[in-house]
Amino acid sequence: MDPVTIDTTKISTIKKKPQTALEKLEDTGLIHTVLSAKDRKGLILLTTVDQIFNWARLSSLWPVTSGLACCAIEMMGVAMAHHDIARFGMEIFRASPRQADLMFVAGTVTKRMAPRVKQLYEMMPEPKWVISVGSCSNTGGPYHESYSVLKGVDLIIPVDVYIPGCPPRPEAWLYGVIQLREKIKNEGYGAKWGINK
Amino acid sequence: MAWMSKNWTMTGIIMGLVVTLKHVLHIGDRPTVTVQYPYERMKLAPRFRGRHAVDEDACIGCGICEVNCPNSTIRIVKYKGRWFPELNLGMCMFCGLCVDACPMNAIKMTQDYELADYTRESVVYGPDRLLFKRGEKW
Amino acid sequence: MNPAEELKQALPGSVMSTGMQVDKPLAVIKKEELLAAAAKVKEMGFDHLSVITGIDYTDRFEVIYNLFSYKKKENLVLKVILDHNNPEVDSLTSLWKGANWLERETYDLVGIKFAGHPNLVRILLPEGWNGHPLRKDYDMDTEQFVTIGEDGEDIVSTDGSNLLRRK
Amino acid sequence: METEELLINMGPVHPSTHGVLRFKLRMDGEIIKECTIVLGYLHRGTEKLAEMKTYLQFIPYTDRLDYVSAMPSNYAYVKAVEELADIEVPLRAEYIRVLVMELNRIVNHLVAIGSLLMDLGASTMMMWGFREREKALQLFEMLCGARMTFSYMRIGGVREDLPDGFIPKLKEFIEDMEKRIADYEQLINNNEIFLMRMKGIATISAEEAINYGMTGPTLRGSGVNYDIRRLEPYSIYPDLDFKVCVRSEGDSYARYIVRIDEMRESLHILRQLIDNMPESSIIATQKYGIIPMTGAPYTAQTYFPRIFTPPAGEVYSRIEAPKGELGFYIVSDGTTKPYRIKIRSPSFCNLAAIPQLVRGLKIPDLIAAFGSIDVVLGDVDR
Amino acid sequence: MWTGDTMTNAYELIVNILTAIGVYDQIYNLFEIFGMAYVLKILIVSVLIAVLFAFVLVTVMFLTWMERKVVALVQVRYGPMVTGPRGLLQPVMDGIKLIGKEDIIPAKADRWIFTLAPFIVFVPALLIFIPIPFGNSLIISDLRVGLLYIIAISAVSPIAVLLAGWASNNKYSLLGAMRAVAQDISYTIPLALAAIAVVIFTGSLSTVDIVNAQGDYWFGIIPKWFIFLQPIGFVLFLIASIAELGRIPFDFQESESELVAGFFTEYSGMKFAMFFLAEYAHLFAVSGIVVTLFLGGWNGPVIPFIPVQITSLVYFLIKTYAVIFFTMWLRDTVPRMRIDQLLNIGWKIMVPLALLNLLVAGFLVTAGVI
Repeated sequence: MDPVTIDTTKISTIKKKPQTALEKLEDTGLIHTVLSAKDRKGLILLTTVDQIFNWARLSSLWPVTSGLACCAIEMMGVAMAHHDIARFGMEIFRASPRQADLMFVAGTVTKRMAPRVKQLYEMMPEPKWVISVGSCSNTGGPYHESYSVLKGVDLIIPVDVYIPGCPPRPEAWLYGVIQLREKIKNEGYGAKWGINK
Repeated sequence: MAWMSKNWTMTGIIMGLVVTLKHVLHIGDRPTVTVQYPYERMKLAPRFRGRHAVDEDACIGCGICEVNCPNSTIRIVKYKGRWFPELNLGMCMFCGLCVDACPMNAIKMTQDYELADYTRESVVYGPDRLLFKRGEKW
Repeated sequence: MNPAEELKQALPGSVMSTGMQVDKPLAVIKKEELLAAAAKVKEMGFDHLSVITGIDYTDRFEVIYNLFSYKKKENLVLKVILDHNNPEVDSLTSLWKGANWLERETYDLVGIKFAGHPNLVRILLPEGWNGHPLRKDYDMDTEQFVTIGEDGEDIVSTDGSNLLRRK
Repeated sequence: METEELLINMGPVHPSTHGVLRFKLRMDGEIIKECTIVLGYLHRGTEKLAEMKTYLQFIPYTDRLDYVSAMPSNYAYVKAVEELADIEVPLRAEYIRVLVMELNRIVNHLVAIGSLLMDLGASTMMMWGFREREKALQLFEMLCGARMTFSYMRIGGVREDLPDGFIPKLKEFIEDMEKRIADYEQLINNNEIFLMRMKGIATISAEEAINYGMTGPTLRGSGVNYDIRRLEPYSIYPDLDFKVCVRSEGDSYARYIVRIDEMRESLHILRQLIDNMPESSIIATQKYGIIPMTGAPYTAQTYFPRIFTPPAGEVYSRIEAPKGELGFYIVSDGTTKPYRIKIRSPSFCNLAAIPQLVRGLKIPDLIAAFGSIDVVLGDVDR
Repeated sequence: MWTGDTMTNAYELIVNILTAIGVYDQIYNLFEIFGMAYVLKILIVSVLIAVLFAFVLVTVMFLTWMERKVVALVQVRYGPMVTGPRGLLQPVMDGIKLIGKEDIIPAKADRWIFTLAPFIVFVPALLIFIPIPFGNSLIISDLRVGLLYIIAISAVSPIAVLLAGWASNNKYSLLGAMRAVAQDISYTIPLALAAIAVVIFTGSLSTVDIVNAQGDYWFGIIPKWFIFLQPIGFVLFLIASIAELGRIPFDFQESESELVAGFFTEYSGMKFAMFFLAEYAHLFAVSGIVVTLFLGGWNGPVIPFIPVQITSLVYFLIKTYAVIFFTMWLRDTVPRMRIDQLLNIGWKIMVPLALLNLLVAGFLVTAGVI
């Protein structure tokens, strides 16, 4: 019935645990910025500030507590013991958007909710990032034919990382977070404010 | 004054403190359960429904998966002169109906879940990223 | 004797017909007599109003009440047939408090009016939404957007320029 | 003393509204004088979408109604269609269905209790609850490949048979769960602060609860001995031995205790199912199935009815979901797509009683009462 | 000899050390030439205060890390791991990030008060450390009214909280601030009463005197800590100080699931960080006071060949961290109370009990039992 064997070990390559001090430092996110800052054009004065600030930012992304639908339950799952988003310093879910850096748009954005999501995003202080989680907020997903669902949250706010899945399993979620960390590493200090792009 | 009749010896709280302390010290089969994701992974079940893969030889481009998909995630597109499905994973709900419907058993679901990407367009998986050859290790 | 027959015997004038809906007794009630029939049914012991369903049959509307009795462990289905032009029926909120939201939902999505309802406003969609989605003639092509007004209430319009991001 | 009223708007984005719900509170100081609930921030139009999908394509959508307990939603829909088309389901399929539903009931109650305690400020309980939930989800993943949105039931049976090694893992889970429930009880059941917050708060009498159409643990907490599994038995529940958990107080604490007891009962049911699991096919073939390819194994995939047309008719079928009575009203006009599907969701009807429950209480009580009702917004707004 | 018992504060300790090395006289003469000997004293004290504040800030950062790790331990997970070894750099990163955040002042907020409030919270949180004896002679200033000073200074923070809640022009903030003030006021009374019971035994408000009074042993084994003389006082003081700190089970001012983030809902960036730091500085200070009053302060068995300043500091820190661990452990175990229940307990149980405790203490001392 099923003659095709798909070798899954090749897909999910397990990242080696850092051994040497250099690897450990790179793992935290500092070294990479030091190396890559040279290639980037930008204000020279800001580059050292860049490294420190980017490292700080990617190390302490505090998400805002805003679950919308199904994915919100998996968001709890990510924060809970088995997956423990706290390892990345992200367990401080701030209920007030004023103190948050990151918004997970976790679930269906309905027409009625859309202006609220936008308002929530606007309330967050710069620099801020958005991860769109799950099919519903990526494109409307299962409900994209519906009369009351917005077809993708990127129609109203800029999205940095899209995580497919319905809902994505917590590891996929963490992979998305790691992708965002990679993105922040390579940003300029003022990238979010339009200077030093 | 109902609160006056309550138990003020606080045995309930002390019991609670004891059970949390048991967890702190890992007494009696209460280990730390965290799987440190980038370095360790949970064992995935063989039936896990992740990203799709299409058997290049078996797929006949009939479009039955396209018809059976509940939310029109699948589109049949031309690739290398033949017709193959293209999947918008940003829209897919990973229900597995396309796998059930395929008359040739050509469409499968792999255990790949690391799909996050930076743009909306890059989560649309065309045949170039979906196809595999039978017998070939993926 | 099943409860639908019983109801017909008690109120012969208001029950149009009786029958079975799969395994549940069904009584079709005249729409003017619904409140009286429902009061009688509640007296008979049907204390749990399970669900109110409104259906658009393009030529008529039907409202279906599924009831259950905790005492007798019996089911009963009441059905009212309404005119398509002006669907209106008496509200059952005076008998069951739970009917309040169920009727509001039916009003919101199917557009059936309930006379005597204390607060018949939309419940799931914002006030001002154009059309009732579960009607067969609902226009699915016109996108409607919601924005927040000064006082925090929703404003519905077909113009999404305030909301959508300029590309 | 004359005081000015304070209008407070809680939600739609608020940490303790379990999603997107909005309370409009008219307050006198910290006392709630009137609570108005605004719904619809998650209204996704599932009932309209159902009219555009075939009977089979709608199954994944039922997962997303009550996303904490998707299996009962799956089952309620499938059961309604089976009643409509008069399909007889093989015994093994029924056993597997009940098994996954009871497992899902445990998961649901873990989430309910966890988020209730989280709202009260004790995050530890939630962590522990989700630890066990994760183990149950691994079982689900073994079975159907997904963690939350299973789309596992099929009309006439289930999608796949139990995999190898499922039963031993399930047994392990049951053993583990017994111990963990004891831990939860030790942590919180007698905690004085918890009792102060929960006992005598948001009390509702049996008559009122029935009048509001409340069902599930919320109704049983008020002393009504009512469980559809017992009163209108469906599937294989008549053959199973279980107790309906009832408390008479009708307050938040009673509703919490009913949930804890129900988890124990579910474990008891799971044990019976494991012991009596019969051998047979897992999907009905007598009416709507197609002839399998020669030599192909006997799975849902080969017996998949691609075009399924039930006879014209109407049916209302309901089950005891973890949150209460979950019903599907299906109108078929004899085509491949349903004419109308109405979902009677337990959360929607239970939530309607909140304004009555919290009048005269304080904001913290509102949170405790709301948590003890256990509402999922996907189920409320549909 | 610079390890003598004659020194009462850290300034004298420094002077003694410098004298012992033999450089103090030269430095003193240098300043004496310009007739500015007092500048030297100011200089030394300023350095000491700077060292103290630096120590407090580092401790506070460590405490945020510790809090997250203790929660993780209870909840069978790891907590911060990626940033630095075992996540130790996490608080530093949080701090740097918060400095770099946009500072939002809401349009309808009262600009000046909104900006001022975090400072009014933050400064007393540091000032409170002035009379806390970290070790034998490791104290900035041994005020004769030390205890009164501590209680007075800690009573400033409710004002700032109220300012913050009012200036934010947000209903959640206002409710949170009101709750915080009501709570602080009603728990300062049992707190002060429980502390006064200790003062009755020592006859002095000076923290150093209180610690010295606990230096002896009964029967040579049991230390003469006031926890054994004042068990009820200790429990009252601990509960009241947790309530003053506003930690679970008494965290109404913040109560995330009710009031979003309480009185600092509208604060972002560095101002928010100040509230955050002040909270943990307070935690450290209050734990220190609990140790000073009831757990024998820096007293402990004398170890030969190690200067008593160092051993006493170690004893003090061990005891303080034990108290801090207890508050964290309690936080992870119990749910939150309700504000009216809290006030009920405060006024109807804690205050009468504290008064009774005071009466008993007074009777014991007057009767000469102890």
